[in-house]
Amino acid sequence: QGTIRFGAPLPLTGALAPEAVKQQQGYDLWAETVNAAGGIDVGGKKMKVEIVYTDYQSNTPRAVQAAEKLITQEKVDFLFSPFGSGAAKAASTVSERYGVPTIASTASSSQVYDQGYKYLFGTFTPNDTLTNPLSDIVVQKAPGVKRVAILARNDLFPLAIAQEMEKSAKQRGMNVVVFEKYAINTMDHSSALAQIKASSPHWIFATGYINDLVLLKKQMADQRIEAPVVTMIAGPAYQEFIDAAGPGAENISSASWWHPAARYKGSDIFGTTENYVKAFRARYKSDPDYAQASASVSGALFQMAIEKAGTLDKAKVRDELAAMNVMTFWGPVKFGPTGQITSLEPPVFQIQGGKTVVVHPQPIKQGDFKLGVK
Amino acid sequence: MNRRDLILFTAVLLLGALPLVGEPYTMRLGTFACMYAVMAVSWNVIGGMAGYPSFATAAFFGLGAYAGGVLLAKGAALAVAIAFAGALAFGGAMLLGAVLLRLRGHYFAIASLAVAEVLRELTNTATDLTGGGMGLNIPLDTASTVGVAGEASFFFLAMWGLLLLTLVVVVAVERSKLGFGLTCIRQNESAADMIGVNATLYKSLAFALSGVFVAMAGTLYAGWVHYIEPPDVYDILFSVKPIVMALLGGMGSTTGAVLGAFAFLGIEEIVWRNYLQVHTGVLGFLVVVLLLFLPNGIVSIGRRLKMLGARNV
Amino acid sequence: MSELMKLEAVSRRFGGLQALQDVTLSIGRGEVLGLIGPNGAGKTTLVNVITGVHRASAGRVVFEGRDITRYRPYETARNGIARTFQIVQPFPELSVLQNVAAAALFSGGDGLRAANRVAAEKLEFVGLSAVADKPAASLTLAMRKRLELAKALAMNPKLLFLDEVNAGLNSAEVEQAMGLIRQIAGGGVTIVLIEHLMKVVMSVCSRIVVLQNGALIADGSPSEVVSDRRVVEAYLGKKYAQVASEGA
Amino acid sequence: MFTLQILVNGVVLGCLYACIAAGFSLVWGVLNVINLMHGSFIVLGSYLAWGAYNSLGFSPWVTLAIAAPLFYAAGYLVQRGLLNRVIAAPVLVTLTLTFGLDLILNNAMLLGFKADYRRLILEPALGTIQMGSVVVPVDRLVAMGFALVLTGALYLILRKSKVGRAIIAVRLDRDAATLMGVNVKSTYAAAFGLGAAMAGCAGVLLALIFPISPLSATPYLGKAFVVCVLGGLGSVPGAVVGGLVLGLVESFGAMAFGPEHAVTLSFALLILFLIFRPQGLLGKRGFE
Amino acid sequence: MGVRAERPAGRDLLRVQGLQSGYGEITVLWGVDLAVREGEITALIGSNGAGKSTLMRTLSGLVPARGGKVTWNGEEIQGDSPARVLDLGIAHVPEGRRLFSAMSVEDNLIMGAYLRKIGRAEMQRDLDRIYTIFPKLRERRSQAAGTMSGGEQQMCAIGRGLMSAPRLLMIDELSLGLSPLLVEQLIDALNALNREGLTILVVEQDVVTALELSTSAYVMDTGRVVQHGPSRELLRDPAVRQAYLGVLAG
Ligand SMILES: Nc1ncnc2c1ncn2[C@@H]1O[C@H](COP(=O)(O)OP(=O)(O)OP(=O)(O)O)[C@@H](O)[C@H]1O
Ligand SMILES: Nc1ncnc2c1ncn2[C@@H]1O[C@H](COP(=O)(O)OP(=O)(O)OP(=O)(O)O)[C@@H](O)[C@H]1O
Ligand SMILES: [Mg+2]
Ligand SMILES: [Mg+2]
Repeated sequence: QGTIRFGAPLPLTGALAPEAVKQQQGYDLWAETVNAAGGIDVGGKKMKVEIVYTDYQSNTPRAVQAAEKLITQEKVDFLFSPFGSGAAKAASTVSERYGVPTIASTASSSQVYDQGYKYLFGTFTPNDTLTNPLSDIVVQKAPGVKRVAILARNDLFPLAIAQEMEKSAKQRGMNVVVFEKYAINTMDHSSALAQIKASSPHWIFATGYINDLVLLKKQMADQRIEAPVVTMIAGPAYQEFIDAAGPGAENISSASWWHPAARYKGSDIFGTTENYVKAFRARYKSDPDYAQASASVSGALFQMAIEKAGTLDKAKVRDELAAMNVMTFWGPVKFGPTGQITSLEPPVFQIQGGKTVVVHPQPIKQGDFKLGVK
Repeated sequence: MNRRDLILFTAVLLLGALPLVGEPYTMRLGTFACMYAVMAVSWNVIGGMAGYPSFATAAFFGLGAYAGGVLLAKGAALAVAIAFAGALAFGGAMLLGAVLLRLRGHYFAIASLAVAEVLRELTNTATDLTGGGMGLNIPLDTASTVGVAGEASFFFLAMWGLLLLTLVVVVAVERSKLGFGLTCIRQNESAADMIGVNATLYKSLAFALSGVFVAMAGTLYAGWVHYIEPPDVYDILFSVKPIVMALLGGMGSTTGAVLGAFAFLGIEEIVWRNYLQVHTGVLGFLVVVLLLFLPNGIVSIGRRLKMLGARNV
Repeated sequence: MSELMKLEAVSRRFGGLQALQDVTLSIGRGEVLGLIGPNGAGKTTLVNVITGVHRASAGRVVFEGRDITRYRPYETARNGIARTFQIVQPFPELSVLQNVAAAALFSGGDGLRAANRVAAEKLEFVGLSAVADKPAASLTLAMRKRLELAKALAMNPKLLFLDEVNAGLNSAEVEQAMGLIRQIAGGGVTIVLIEHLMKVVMSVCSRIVVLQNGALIADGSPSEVVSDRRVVEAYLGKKYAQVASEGA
Repeated sequence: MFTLQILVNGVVLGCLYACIAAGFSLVWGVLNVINLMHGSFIVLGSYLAWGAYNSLGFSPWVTLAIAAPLFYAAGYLVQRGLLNRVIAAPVLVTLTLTFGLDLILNNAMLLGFKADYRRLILEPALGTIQMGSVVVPVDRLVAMGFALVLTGALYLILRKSKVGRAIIAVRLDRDAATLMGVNVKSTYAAAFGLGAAMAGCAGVLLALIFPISPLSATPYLGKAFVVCVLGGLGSVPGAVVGGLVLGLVESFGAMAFGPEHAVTLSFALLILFLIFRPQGLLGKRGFE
Repeated sequence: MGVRAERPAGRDLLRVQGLQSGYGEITVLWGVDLAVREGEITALIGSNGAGKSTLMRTLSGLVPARGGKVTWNGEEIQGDSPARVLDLGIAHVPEGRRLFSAMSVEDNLIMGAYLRKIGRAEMQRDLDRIYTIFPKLRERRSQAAGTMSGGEQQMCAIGRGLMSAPRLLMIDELSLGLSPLLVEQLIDALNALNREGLTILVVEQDVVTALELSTSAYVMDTGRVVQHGPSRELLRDPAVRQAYLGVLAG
């Protein structure tokens, strides 16, 4: 009785290494759970799952090479995209060429999907679905907030989301008083912050990866920069951020595509969100964040599609994915015509008392949005 | 044309038959091999012949990738883009060389390194032209015209052709007055000055030659992967690897550079396949071992054996 | 005797140090000029300024009526000015022949084949043919000095600066070297000879100039110069003065 | 007021840069070896501080005293065991060797510490002090102080001590130094050890300020490069001056042209310096 | 003529027996025998490539001996490290000066005293002693040694050798590139030092100078000592005159 091979190119070394760790945790948890349950039911035949990893060294061309290696050399049946929109997009040309169904678990920008590819699917909604609800809450809770300062890492995702934020803010009649980019590997933000401080903003919106945001938060404290609203993406979604930023993180808001506080009753192998979180805790002694969950759900989605198709035939599985309309621990999953998920409503949350508290949407809300960040 | 060059050329020529046998992935490896060979051979002109430790390879590559890439994105023909990138790199290098090459040793090394950094940041911030941090899409649609496997072999053959071109030119330079002059400069620049070598001009030429083909490779590469972003094409490793390859093959020898490139990539691929967690470490280990026990590179193996033989006689 | 080179008030500073001070000098075609002076007087610096290694801080250098003050070394070389280095400067890894061939080629020779022919000649002339194929690094000092000479000659110069070519040679070897110098001069090459071995200077030079602290302090026939009091005090020393007077 | 704040930020940052670069500059200028492991050494120092604080409760100031001899020994051994075999070889060989070694070291750190970011959070936090309208974080001030003391010590060692003079002599002419009775091998090793010790201590200090991760090695290395070219190779005071210049340029540059240009600016500056003043601000000629 | 104090010949300070040495493939010294008597100036002459420098470098431990014996007042020292040899009191002023080019003149001199454990005061005294022998060095004490003229460098090199307070000073190519006046001063200086008890072994190309300076001399050729004896006699020896003086000396 054979196994089903899934290929997963990861940035295990290089700049994105921290992300690779999360992805791998997510995929492994899914694979272990499936195999513990006997495997995937393919037309009545239980087949075990095997995930083949390669390291693409945080380097996009290597990611493409890795994808092709997995498909042609390792003969994987299905593929998980490499991390982020850029690499996912580059690699999608390969999987499309070989007709291998591919799920991107961390690609949000719509340019990835509007290439007219048939075999690419993604679990992240477009970036504006994060910034719009945020803006709505702020407008509603603090009508006085007018001056927005944006500081973005000059890098694909962080920059894209910052630009969305600019749009959302303007649409709601706020004016963006500062919009600065900082270079990758910036080791000091004091000047940018001094400028922001001088513009006395009501809302400070900063994007980047954990290390950037941890450093930023620290230097904000160093310069005693305070504001009614401080939002950071994607740091606060990660437990490391909360640990690293310490008490200074209080009331920092953020948004992401998923949150452990969510309460969905899924028909996937993990079932409810609680179950997933429990399983994750049991395995890794920490709370899952959206990156890990997305990796897990990507596997779960493949599983559902395969079981529905009852075969490993790539085209058939692809059609099942395209037609899919299910509930999962990740939330409702339905892919739009481009392959990007359309059904998801990303939660907005805030760090209160050293914990993340969901403040939106209603069904999974845990507390109210608080103002004032020191 | 000595025996070594003959062997080199026949070997490289034979490589051209790869599309007949290889499937797409082998082709991809082949393309990378040719690309790095171009880089190593080019570097050898400034680094090996003239003795100036240049770290500008990444700068040339990135420049080529973006200069050509932007043109391609705007719909220019591949050939045009490549020619443009080459010309740009050559001109830039001539100008830059005139100033930078007044520096020696480490100072030059760092200056050339900084060039790549500056270019990267400039590319990063020239958002409307290059897409900046968002990367640049190059919808060069060869796949539809020549088909899936066709695309792979197309770019392989293109890169292979570029390697041949590079080799022909570089070997010609080696034999020429220019090559002789560079050797003199490497061994004693002030003495070279004194016998009438126009050091500044010669060095600039060497620098430009070390850039032009790399830039062309950059454009080809951009067209090949359809999507480039600054951190990828200005990657410092593009500067370091060719040097390691040249050292591996044997400093100052064109044959060595090619051998080094192929050997290095072979090792890297094997290590990369077999060690998920520790492949960079293993690679580092191999580099260290090779340097300590084969300091004069692969081409020196033959010589060593000869010497041993001589002793035994 | 027509004038080949003219120095007009040439000066050169190194930071606080005035290495050359208003050196005005005329070098006639075909003469063998001796340039002597205490250590650190500025002899080598003068050569460096003329050949463009250092820029003159002030003054002009005129060669065959052309102002070459701003010429770079390779330009002076191609215009027929050759020099040997006080601290010999071979291309260590190149063979002795290649060393000389390079000189012939880049100083304006036509083609590698021709250059090699010239090189072979010159090696024959300085008597290094035997080691033509050895790497320059393996030569002894005396041989390296002769290699310097061969290189300079291969550029078929009009004006040749010899910076202490005899230093480090024993008397017998100096003998041979002097023979060579005379032959070169005989061939119509103008020579400026920088030397501390007075016996050499006295016997080959038609005229001697003396440099001290960067300034010219004497200029004349050998006999005049060696009997000049200042020269004796600054350079030759009493002992030599005795010997000279005994000799006279 | 605004400019004053920027000025202060720049100066403080500059001292940290100086502390990053001092050891690197020493090894480069003196051994003529570009030690690409320098960045990783610094990161290791940070991990040492992190571990010592969280598991043993040592404050970073105590850890400094441990780090210095520890890293000195490590550097000494690396040099004696590996680099010494190729120290006479061309620049590029030694460079590539350290490149290979760094690959190993960094991979080892990835396995040992995982890639995720850690922070050393002192309890109680050191906080900040307000001077008029200018705010300065205390931890940076302290780090700055230590940085100056460390580089000062290094300077004295090189200038005044026998070892220091021997180190320079060896770098200039090994045979001649041997004739003076200098033991070349151990001198090289000592110099490399000093460099490593500086890196380790820098790491300990920076642990207070920057997130800790194997990935930080590269940016640290980059700064070291720039600083020691600006300041001048092998010149320790040069490292301080270079650091200050870089710190100020980055701070004011970020203000004038926007943060994303700060890096570009510093590298452009580096090229200009190389061309017009290759010996750096305080560098000695002859180190080219 | 040579201004030299006539003193009873001392015992052998350094004795070399059948010394062999070379570089890599090539053998340069094929068994050299010579002795340096305490308190004397001994000269070593011979054509280029004879092996004079190699001999000195072998004695000072820079080049490993491949055979033979070197005894320093009774003790065997072949194969000792340069540091040890220097510590025993043998200083070597190498061919081509080999100064620390980027260091100041004074730092060069101080390096000369590297192995000696002495305080500031004593160091200063020794420096002053050198400066009185070579006043030019005092002027240039802070100039980078590499930028000095050939002659200035030679003075600095000798000064550096003296700074180790040696019992035996070995100088390679004593007068190389020095003006006659300076050579004269240098010779006086060496004689003075010699009167103070310093033993000197000198390689000198100008045979007349060499033989006038020294008490006894050795003639080397292709790695062997071909002749030796009191300098006076060698100076008169027709063979030597023929080989190394040429007609000029006549
Ligand atoms: N690059 C330099 N920087 C500083 N000073 C220099 C430089 N080059 C030469 N000098 C100084 O200029 C003076 C003249 O030096 P130069 O080499 O011309 O003397 P010289 O006449 O050739 O002496 P010698 O006969 O010993 O070779 C010396 O005092 C030397 O120290
Ligand atoms: N480093 C070296 N490597 C190889 N051969 C060498 C080396 N140094 C010297 N030789 C050779 O050894 C022989 C003796 O050289 P050495 O310098 O001892 O002679 P010398 O008597 O000092 O001559 P000179 O009067 O030119 O100084 C020469 O043939 C020389 O080519
Ligand atoms: Mg001179
Ligand atoms: Mg000698």
